[in-house]
Amino acid sequence: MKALAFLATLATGIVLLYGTRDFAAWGDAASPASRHVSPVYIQQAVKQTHVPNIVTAILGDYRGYDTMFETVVIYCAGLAVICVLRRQKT
Amino acid sequence: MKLLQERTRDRLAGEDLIVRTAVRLLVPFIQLFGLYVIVHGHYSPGGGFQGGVILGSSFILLALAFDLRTSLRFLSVRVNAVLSNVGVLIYTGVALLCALAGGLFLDYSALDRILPLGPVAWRSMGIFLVELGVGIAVMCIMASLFWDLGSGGEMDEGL
Amino acid sequence: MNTPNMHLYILAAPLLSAFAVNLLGRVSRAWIGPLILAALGFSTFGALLTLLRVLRDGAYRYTVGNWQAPYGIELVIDPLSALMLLLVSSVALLATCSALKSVQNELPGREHLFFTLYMILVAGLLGLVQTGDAFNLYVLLEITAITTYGLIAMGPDRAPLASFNYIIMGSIGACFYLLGVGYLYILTGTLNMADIAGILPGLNAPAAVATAFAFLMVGLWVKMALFPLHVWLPNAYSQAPTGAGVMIAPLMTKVTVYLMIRVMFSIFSPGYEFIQHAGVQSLIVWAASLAILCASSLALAQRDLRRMLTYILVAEVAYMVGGVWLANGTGMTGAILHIVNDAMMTLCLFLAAAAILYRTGSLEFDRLHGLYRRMPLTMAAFTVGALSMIGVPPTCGFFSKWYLILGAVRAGHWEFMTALLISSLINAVLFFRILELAYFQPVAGLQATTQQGSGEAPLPMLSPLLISAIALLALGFGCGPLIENVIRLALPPGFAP
Amino acid sequence: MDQLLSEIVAKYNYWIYVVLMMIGFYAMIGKRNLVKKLLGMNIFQTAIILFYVSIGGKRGAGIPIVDKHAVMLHGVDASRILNPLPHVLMLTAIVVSVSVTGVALAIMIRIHRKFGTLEEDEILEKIGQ
Repeated sequence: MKALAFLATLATGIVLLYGTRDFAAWGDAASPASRHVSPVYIQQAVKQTHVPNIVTAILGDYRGYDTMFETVVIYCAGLAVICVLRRQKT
Repeated sequence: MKLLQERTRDRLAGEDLIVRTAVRLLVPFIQLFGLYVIVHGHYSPGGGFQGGVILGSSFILLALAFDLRTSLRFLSVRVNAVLSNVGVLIYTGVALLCALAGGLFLDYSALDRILPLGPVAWRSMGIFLVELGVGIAVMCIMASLFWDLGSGGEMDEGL
Repeated sequence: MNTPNMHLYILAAPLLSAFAVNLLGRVSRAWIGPLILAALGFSTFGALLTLLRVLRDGAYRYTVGNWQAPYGIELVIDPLSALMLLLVSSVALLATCSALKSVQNELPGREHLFFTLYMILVAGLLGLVQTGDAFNLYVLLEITAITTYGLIAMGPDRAPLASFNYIIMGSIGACFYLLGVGYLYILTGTLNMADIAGILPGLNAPAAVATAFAFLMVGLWVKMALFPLHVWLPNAYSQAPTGAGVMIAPLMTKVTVYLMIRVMFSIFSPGYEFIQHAGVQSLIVWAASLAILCASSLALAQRDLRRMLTYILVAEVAYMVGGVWLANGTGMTGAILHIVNDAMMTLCLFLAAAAILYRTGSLEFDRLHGLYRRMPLTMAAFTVGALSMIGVPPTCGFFSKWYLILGAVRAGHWEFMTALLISSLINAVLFFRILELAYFQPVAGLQATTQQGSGEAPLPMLSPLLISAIALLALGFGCGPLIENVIRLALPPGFAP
Repeated sequence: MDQLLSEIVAKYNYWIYVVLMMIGFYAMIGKRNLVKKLLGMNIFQTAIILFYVSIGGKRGAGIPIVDKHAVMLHGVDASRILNPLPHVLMLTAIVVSVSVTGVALAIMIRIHRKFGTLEEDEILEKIGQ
C-alpha cells in the first residue's frame, strides 16, 4: 500500500514539475499574472474605493463575494466543532 | 482528557503567579491592538480576519493562563454563539441591503440611495462595515474553537 | 418580481434562514420547521422564475458588486445553470421535509445546529451552480465540503471515522482543483472562466495547460467519487444521519458532475486539444465502463440497503462522466438528463430508506421481510424508484439511459454500451431481490416491530417520498419537452444533438 | 542538461513548493496514523499557499499599500508594486485550511474518545469485532 502511495506521489510531482516548464521566471514583472488584471487593480483601487491598502480593497469590494463565503466557512467550522463535540445538555 | 487536567492542575501550584499577573496586564492591550488591526485595515496591513484572530487569542490566553471558567466569565458561551451569528449576519445583511436598495448584490455604492455619502465614500464605508462583521465573527469562532477542542466539548475545565 | 437579483435572493434565503435558525432555534424548536420550509419554498419558486426568464430572454451574466467581468466576480445564468438551480432547490425542499422528522428521532435537542449546517450546504450548492469564477468555485466547494464533514460526523458510532476519511480525500480533491486554478492563473493572469477561455487558445504553453486540465479533472473526479477514487463515499453516505444522507446523496455528486461540464466547456472550450483527443476520450470512457461494472458488482455484495444504494450512486457517477466524454451531442444530452433524473431517483430511494429506517430501525435485508403489508405506500414509491433506476420505460431513468446508449453507439464506444446494459441487468437483480423480500416473503414470526408500532411512515416523511415518485413519472413523460427547450440550449457549441 | 539547470535556477521556488506538496501528499495517503494524515494535509495546504504567494512577486517591488493622496494626484507605476491578487486568494485559502483542520481535530477527539486509539488499523480491528 505504501509503495502505491509513493508511486502516486512521485507521478503527481513529476507532472507538476513538467507543468512548470512554461512559467515565467520568479519575480519577473512581465509575467502574464502581473500584466493582465493586477495592474488595473493597483492603479484603480485607490481612485475607486478610497482605500490605500489595495489587498483590503480587493478583499472587501472587488472580490467581496469570495470573502462573504469565507466568513461562512469559518462560521461552519465553529458550528461543526460544536456539533461534533458538545454533548446535548437537554 | 481527565488525566491531562489533573496534571495541569497540580502544575499550577508554584510559578503561576508571574504568568497570571503578566497575562492580566497584557490582555487589555492585546484586545486594543486587535481592535486597531480591524479598524486600520484600510491604511495598514490587517483587516477583519487578522484583527479577529488577535481578539480571539486574547480569550485563549486567558483560558491558558487562568482556567476556562475565567475566560468564560468574560465571554460566555451564549454571548459567543449570538455574536458569531451577528458577525456573519452583518456581512450578509450589508450585501443583501445593497441588493434591496436597488443596486446589484454587494454593490456598496447602491447604499448611497439610503444615506447620501457619495458612491466612492460608501465603497470605503462598506468595506469597513464588512471588515467589522468579519472581525466579530472570527473573534467569537476562534475563541469557541479553542474552548471546544481544549475541553473536549464539556466546557468544564479546559487545558 | 423578476428583479435582476433573483438568483442571488434564491441563495440569500437559505443562508439567512440558517443564521436565523441558529439564533431562534436555541429559544424554541417550533421555529425551525416553518422557517426552513419557507426559505426553501421561496428558493424553489425563485428558481422556477429564473429558469422561465432565461428560456424567454436567453442567458445573462451578473457582475457581483457592479465590477466589470475580469475585475469583479461574475455569475453566469444560462439554461444549464438555471435548470440546476431549480433541481437543487426542489430536491432540497423535498429532502428537508423528511429530514425535519428524522432528525427529531435521531438527534434530539440538536436540531438547530443540524439545520444551520444543512441550510448553509443548500446555499453553497446554489452558489456553486451559478458561479462563473474559478476561485469562487473553490471557495464554494469548500463550503459544501465542510458542512458535509460536519453533518456526517454527527452520525452514530462509526460516522466520525468515515467523516475523517472523507476530510482527507475531500482536501486532496480541493487542493488538486486549487493547483489547477493556480496553474491557469500563472498562464492567463485572470480567474474569470470566460476570460481564461478567451486567452487559452492564444497561449503556446501546451505543457502547463495540459497539467492544469489534468489537475482540475482529477480534483473534481475525487470530489465526485469516480470509481477508483470512490473509497470514501460508501462509508460516509451510509453512516451519516438519515436526514443528512437524504440531502447529500442526491445532490453532492450530481453538482460536481455539473462542475466538470462547466470546467470542461466554460474554461477549456470544446475545441481544446485534450477534449478532442481520441486517445484521451477512449481512455476515460473505458475507465467509466470499468467503473460501472465494478461499482455495480460491489453493490451486489452488500447486505444493507443504504450501502447498496451508495455503490449504485458510484456507478451512476461513472454513467455521467462516460456520457460527457463520449464527446457527441447525444451522449452529452444523456449525461445532462441523467444528472436531473439521477438526482430525483436517488432522492426517492434515499427517502424510502429513511422512512423504512424510521419505522423498522434497521436496513439489513433480513429485516425487510413482509414490509409491503406494514408500509404499502413507502414500498410502492420504492418500487417506482427501483424501476426508474433499472431503466423501465415509463419512468425517467429509461430515457437518460437510452440517450447514453445511443450516444455510445454513435461514438462507437461499444464497451460503454455493454457496461450500461450489464449494469441495468445488475440493478434489476439488486432491486428485485429487495422487492421479492418485501412483497412475497411472509412476515417471519419473530419480526417484532419497533416501538413506533407498525404502520406507514409519518406524513412528513411519506409526502416528499410520494411527490418524488410522482416526479419520476412526470420527468419520464415530460422528458421530450425538457430536452427540446432546456437541454438542447444547454449543449456546448459544436455538440449538435 | 544545462538547459534543465538554468530552468531550475530561474524557477527554483516552484521546485521547492512541489517537493513540499509531495511530502504532504505522501503523508496524507501513505501514513496510517490519523494525526500524521492531518499534518500531511497541513503541509500540502501550506505549500499551495506559498506557491500562490510566490506568483505575485516582482523583483524590487513594494507592498501593495500606497499613499492615498500621492496616488490620487498622479497615479502609480504598477511595476513598482507587487501583484496583490494572490495575497487576497491566499487569505481565503488560509481560513479554509484553519477551518478544515479545526473540524478534523474535533473528529479525532471523538474517535479517540470512542476507540481509544488513533491508528487506523487498530480502529478498523475494533470496528470489525
